[in-house]
Amino acid sequence: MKKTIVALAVMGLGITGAHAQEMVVKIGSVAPLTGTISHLGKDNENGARLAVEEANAKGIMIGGKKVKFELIGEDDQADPRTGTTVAQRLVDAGVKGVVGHLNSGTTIPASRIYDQGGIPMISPSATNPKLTQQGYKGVFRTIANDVQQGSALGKFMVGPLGAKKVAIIDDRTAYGQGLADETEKAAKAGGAQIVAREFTTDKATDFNAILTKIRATNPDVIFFGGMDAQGGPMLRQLKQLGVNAKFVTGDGGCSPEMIKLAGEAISGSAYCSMAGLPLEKMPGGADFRDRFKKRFNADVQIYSPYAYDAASAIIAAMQKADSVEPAKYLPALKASSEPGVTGTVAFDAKGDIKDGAITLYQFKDGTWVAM
Amino acid sequence: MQHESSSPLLQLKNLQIAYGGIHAVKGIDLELAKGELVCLIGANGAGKTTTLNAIAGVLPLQGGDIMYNGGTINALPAHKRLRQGIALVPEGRGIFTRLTVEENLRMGAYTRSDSDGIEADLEKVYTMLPRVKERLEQVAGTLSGGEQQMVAIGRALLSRPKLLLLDEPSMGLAPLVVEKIFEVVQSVAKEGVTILLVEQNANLALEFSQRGYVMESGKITLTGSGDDLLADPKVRAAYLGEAA
Amino acid sequence: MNELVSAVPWLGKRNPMAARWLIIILAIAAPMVAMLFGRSWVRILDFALLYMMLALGLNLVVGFAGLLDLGYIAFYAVGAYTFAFLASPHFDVHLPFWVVLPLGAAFAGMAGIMLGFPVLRLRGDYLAIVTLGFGEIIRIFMNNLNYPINITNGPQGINGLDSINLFGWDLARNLQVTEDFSINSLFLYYYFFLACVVGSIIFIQRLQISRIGRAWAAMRDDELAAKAIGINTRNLKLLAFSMGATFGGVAGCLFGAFQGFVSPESFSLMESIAVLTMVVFGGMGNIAGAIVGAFALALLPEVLRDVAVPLQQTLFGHVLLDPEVLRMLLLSLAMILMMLLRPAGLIPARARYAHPENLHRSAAK
Amino acid sequence: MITLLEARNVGKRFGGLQALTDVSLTIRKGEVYGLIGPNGAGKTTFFNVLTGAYIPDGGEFVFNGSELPSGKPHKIVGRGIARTFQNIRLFRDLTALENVMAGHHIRTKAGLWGILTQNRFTREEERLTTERAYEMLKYVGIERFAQTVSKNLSYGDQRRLEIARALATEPQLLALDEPAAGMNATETAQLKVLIEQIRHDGVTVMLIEHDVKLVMGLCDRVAVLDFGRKIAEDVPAEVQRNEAVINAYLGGGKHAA
Amino acid sequence: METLIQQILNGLVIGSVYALIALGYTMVYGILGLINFAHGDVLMVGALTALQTMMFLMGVAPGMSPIAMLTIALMVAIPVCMMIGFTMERLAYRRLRNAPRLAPLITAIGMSFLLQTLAMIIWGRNYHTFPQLISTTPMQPIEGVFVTPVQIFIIIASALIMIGLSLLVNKTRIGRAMRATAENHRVASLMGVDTNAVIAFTFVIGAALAAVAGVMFASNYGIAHYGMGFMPGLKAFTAAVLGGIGNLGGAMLGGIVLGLVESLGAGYIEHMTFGFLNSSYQDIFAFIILGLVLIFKPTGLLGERVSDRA
Repeated sequence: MKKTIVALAVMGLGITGAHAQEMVVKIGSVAPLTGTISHLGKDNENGARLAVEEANAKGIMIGGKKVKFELIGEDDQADPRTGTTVAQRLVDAGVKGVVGHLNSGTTIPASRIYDQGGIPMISPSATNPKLTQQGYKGVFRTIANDVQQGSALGKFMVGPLGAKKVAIIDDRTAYGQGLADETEKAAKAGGAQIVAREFTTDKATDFNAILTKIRATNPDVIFFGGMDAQGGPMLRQLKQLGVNAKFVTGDGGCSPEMIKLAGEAISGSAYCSMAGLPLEKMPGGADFRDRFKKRFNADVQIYSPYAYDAASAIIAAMQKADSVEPAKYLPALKASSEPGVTGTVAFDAKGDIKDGAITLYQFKDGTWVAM
Repeated sequence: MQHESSSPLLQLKNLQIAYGGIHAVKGIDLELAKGELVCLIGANGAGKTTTLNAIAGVLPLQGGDIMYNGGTINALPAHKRLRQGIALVPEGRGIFTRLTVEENLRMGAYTRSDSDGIEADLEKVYTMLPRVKERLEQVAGTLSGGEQQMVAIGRALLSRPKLLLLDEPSMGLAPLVVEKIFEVVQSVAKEGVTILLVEQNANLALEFSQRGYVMESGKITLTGSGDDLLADPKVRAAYLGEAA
Repeated sequence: MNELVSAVPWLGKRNPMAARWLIIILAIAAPMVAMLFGRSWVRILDFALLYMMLALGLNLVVGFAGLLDLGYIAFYAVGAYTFAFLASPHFDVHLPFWVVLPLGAAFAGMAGIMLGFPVLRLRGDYLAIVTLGFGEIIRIFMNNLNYPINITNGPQGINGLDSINLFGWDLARNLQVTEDFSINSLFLYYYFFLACVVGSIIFIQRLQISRIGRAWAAMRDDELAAKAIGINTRNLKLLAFSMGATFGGVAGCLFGAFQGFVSPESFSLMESIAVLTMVVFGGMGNIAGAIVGAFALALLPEVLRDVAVPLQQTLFGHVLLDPEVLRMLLLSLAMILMMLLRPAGLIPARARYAHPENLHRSAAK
Repeated sequence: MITLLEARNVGKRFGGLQALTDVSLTIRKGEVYGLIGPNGAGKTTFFNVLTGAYIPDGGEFVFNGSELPSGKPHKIVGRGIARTFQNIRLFRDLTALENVMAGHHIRTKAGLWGILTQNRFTREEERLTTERAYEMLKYVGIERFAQTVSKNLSYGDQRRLEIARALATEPQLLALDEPAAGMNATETAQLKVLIEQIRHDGVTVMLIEHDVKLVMGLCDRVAVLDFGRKIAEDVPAEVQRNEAVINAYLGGGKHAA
Repeated sequence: METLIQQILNGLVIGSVYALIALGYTMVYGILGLINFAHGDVLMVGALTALQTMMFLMGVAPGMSPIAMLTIALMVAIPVCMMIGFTMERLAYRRLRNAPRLAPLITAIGMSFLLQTLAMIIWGRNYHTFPQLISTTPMQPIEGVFVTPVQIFIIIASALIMIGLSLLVNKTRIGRAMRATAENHRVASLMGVDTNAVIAFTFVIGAALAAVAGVMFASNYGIAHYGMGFMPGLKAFTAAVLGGIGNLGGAMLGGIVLGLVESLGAGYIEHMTFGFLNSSYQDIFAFIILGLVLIFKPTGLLGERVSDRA
């Protein structure tokens, strides 16, 4: 009986035979692998996986031992409760660091578990400012938060786009609403008038009613805080309603998927933002895209470079501290200042990325082009 | 009990039916020759309706046999029995209240595909039931009880039945209307349709029928010609108990 | 308890006493066994206990009173949000747990009556669909009541909820027994939740074997006949709704305190249906069914996570169906097949509505 | 004789069908009162109106000297009128004993708090309820099936159980809707004994029955309904001789109209 | 003014889709008294099957005309959905016809999730772009009011289908049999109607309508997804109840009314409630209407008597 339990436990924890001369270090990756944004979740996991595999290929030595990093992927279903459960699983599994989660809504409750377990976590995509305001020592993110991104977006709309009248839509998710609120603030501060504030959901497909209402206010720019699955159809409906306002969205819509779903309706007056520098402007950016494509036979969606940078930052901190123990390498992580795919990865006192650069993209020739 | 006609059209042998825990029919034998008009009378709850429903195939048997046209039809589903010529006008008429009168009638011809024949039969029913013809487009639920009964009978006729089972056509109807309906029944019988009539209104049923069976508590207790039964005081007792 | 005892396979009928002890020992030892597999399993057990409370409450509405409620999770939400309002930095109110818990229960109970009143006349599937709508309406309000006045903090949810504090004893902290032996907080929560579940079972069983339980059963079996023996079906339906809701509210409070964070995402239609499946799967109308159903279906996805992936990898070389898909597949098949093949559920125990010992006494006379 | 129930000009209409027209009748304390009539005459409708399942369009019921509330079944049971159904309606998943105990519901008082705490009052009341229910099963002769789930009882026993359940509401008037339907001769005879016993024990009985023999042998007085109207009300012997009644039952024949 | 007209038009389009789905609900409910929860998901299967077919056609015959392609896609999607409808009825619902009422309802919920999960396995979780074979380039019949050909197509097609369906139900032999069975199974079988076959037929027709609705829905929005059917399904059920369940005209009316209420509600609720409520409450209109109708006028707008079976 006992043997079976142990056997099951081994199976459950997914321990694979580790060689004696090698030290296996587990790194967790959590994102929704099921549900409506699973394509983004998988993208995140792939980003982290690429970093881990490349580190393994390099043959890193820590504390005199050769280290084999192992990525443990978990699915949080974008559900807060499941998020805490899988967080606990990762802590149990003895991961030394975590890349995740994707959504702010799951990351915030999960961060408490990692904090209790003493394990550092870096979210590549959770942008809610509250995440890093909880006072946990080991919580970081490699992406600009909503305040940073929203203010950049707001400034961009009133500045380069010259918006006087702005309409704002959000999808009533923690992400969409948070970003929309910050963007609204910044746009207002920049002197634009918010002519409409409308709402939809992350499951909706018909936006005609709110778009018609917005059309009546005749905005120069429409901002959507939400994901590509809604943003694409929304663009189509805007076109069908004869709305010619510029369309701006955040990182959630800054994906190839968005372009695919919007079809012909996407035009040169569609813009999106992403934290960090654009891939092609990075020395290793285009290279990353190729490596990613080669390894996973998939296009980079949105956050995989951030996940890659997050995983790399953990590994780099371990190297610097010459220890895989969280308590030992955490100071190194806090102090890290490494060039990453998305820019220099360095954190401020709270754990937010320092000088989180925001790059704005415009749709051109079938793809997002950095401006 | 013996009749001149060669083989009976319908024969019930030791028929037993139980449903909802009630042993409603406890082994009855009954015979109908082609072209006969026979009534089955008895007080409420005696098992008459149950018997008719079993013949039509909407209630399963507990035991015994139903022989029709020389073969056993115990296992045949209701819609197939209709195709063989057994039509039931159910108790409470079973009119489709949301369909028009004409649609109700046409439902009777559901199994038929000879549209000329159907039209001809429709005309025949119209002549037989002139009141119905005036209301073809009306939703049947708006008809009076008597009219509904007429429609129910007309509907059954449209299946061109060989055996027509009538369940209490007089129920809840005023005497004048009842008389009209019985005239219709008689004219149907004259066309050669074999009829088994279940009635509570014993006197009336017996007056019209050639023979009758009296049912009491799931059993047949008396049988005989219509006139004999009319005169038999036991019939009255079956209804109202032994007169003090 | 008796139902649960007789549900124990093999032992239940032959030696009820042994079965009873087996259940008690299992209930106490469960987190320790779970610990062998990792702390996350203890956490899963904690959630399983919360689901048991939900299933018990829903069973009271669906199984006892025969009212199909597809919006049950709304009461869970009311409980959780009550806790969030009254014990978190959100309004900067920090009432003690013992004050918030009854309030959460009471608000949920009131919400139950609010739902109950308008739907009294509806039955069967109409009732189901209106309650489903009610659940969605509550969720949508939770999601949007941050404007014009911020009440629920909208989709961001409310963070930093106080933990459960039993008269100065904080369950969120490990209990330091001696210098080097401490009991993990997850265990503390487990035993506290276990106590709540046991309390609920006792309460519900007492309700079941009472004039009220009998009246519910009567109403469920034949509403017209129930009226004909003088049962005030309107009041009893309202009572069923509000009692069921109360359990949901208590579970919600515990959930909020345990999780420390509430947001509308946790109260989706899918959750309502998951709880309903637990009740159906275990066996509608009996306590053991609700317990076993909740336990089985709360653990199922986690077990799948561990078993399905390696199993598929060894069998097919790669993962064909990921655990979440498998879970959905099994849940939906469970609902369909259970209804077709075993409508009485996994534990088709007949619920008791009378004390047999009273009968022996009167029969002896 | 004291009047127990008086129906005054009760009328009920369903859409186009006038089910009851100005029905007035009087039931005296302690008698067995029969209500007969052909199918569709309105007997069951009368029961439903009396027991609050339907609200009458006109008229009223006076019970024990005061008017009955209409359309409030539980209040009417509370006032002391209990009924059974033409097609038995038991609580099928409950045992015989539990069925009868449920019938006692309206005479018990335990509240939520009492049930939760299982205080002395509640436990005592529960014990009494069990005891009374068992007595009631004994009374109708099916105590050996106390623990049998009611849907598994035989037909005759189900009928008896339904009567026991109705009696558990402690009625002054027991309204039986075709209690003998589907019973064989022996069962019917036993039923007759039971109804006589019930009357003997002080409960007034109102009876709808198709088995006319049973009605004639059992009832003190009989009312006959036809087309929703009362056409006769008298002692059985007189009713049997009544021309209108004979016509209603046997039909007027071809020339009666 | 053009905003109001535009909102009415938006409402008409979405309402027509609701109406089409509602017809399926109402037919099945009328005949069986069953809320076929999975009906919305049959719509989803229809859309995704059509998508699959179009993808295939684009691969093998790239030059094919859009209309031909759409027609073939429909010709594939309709039978697939019919098969699903038939199978559901045959394997699950038929066996539960005499079960307590909760059983078929729970089964139907299970069916809905089963279909979604199977679709998730077959087609993945991502949103798919649905080829918009009918033009979506907007036209301006009135200055400031935009309408696309596909929207006009949807309105006209649902009207035509509605007419066709009422002809089927009101003028044909099988239609009569359906109505007769809906009213009384037993008597219908006495007329020689094989009621089982008629019920199966009703399911199959409902499923075919769902397939058409799915293709229209996907064509209009240009996307398809395994979860796309559930919400419209629920709303369409509301529409059916609103119009009076069991009544075809009612379903159509209910669908349009619901579409209008949603569209106008989202457009004007902010003004009506002085800014207290806003378009984030768009999704609750359907449920509130449903609750109000069931409570105050359970027969619906054009309602017939609601079945009393408990």
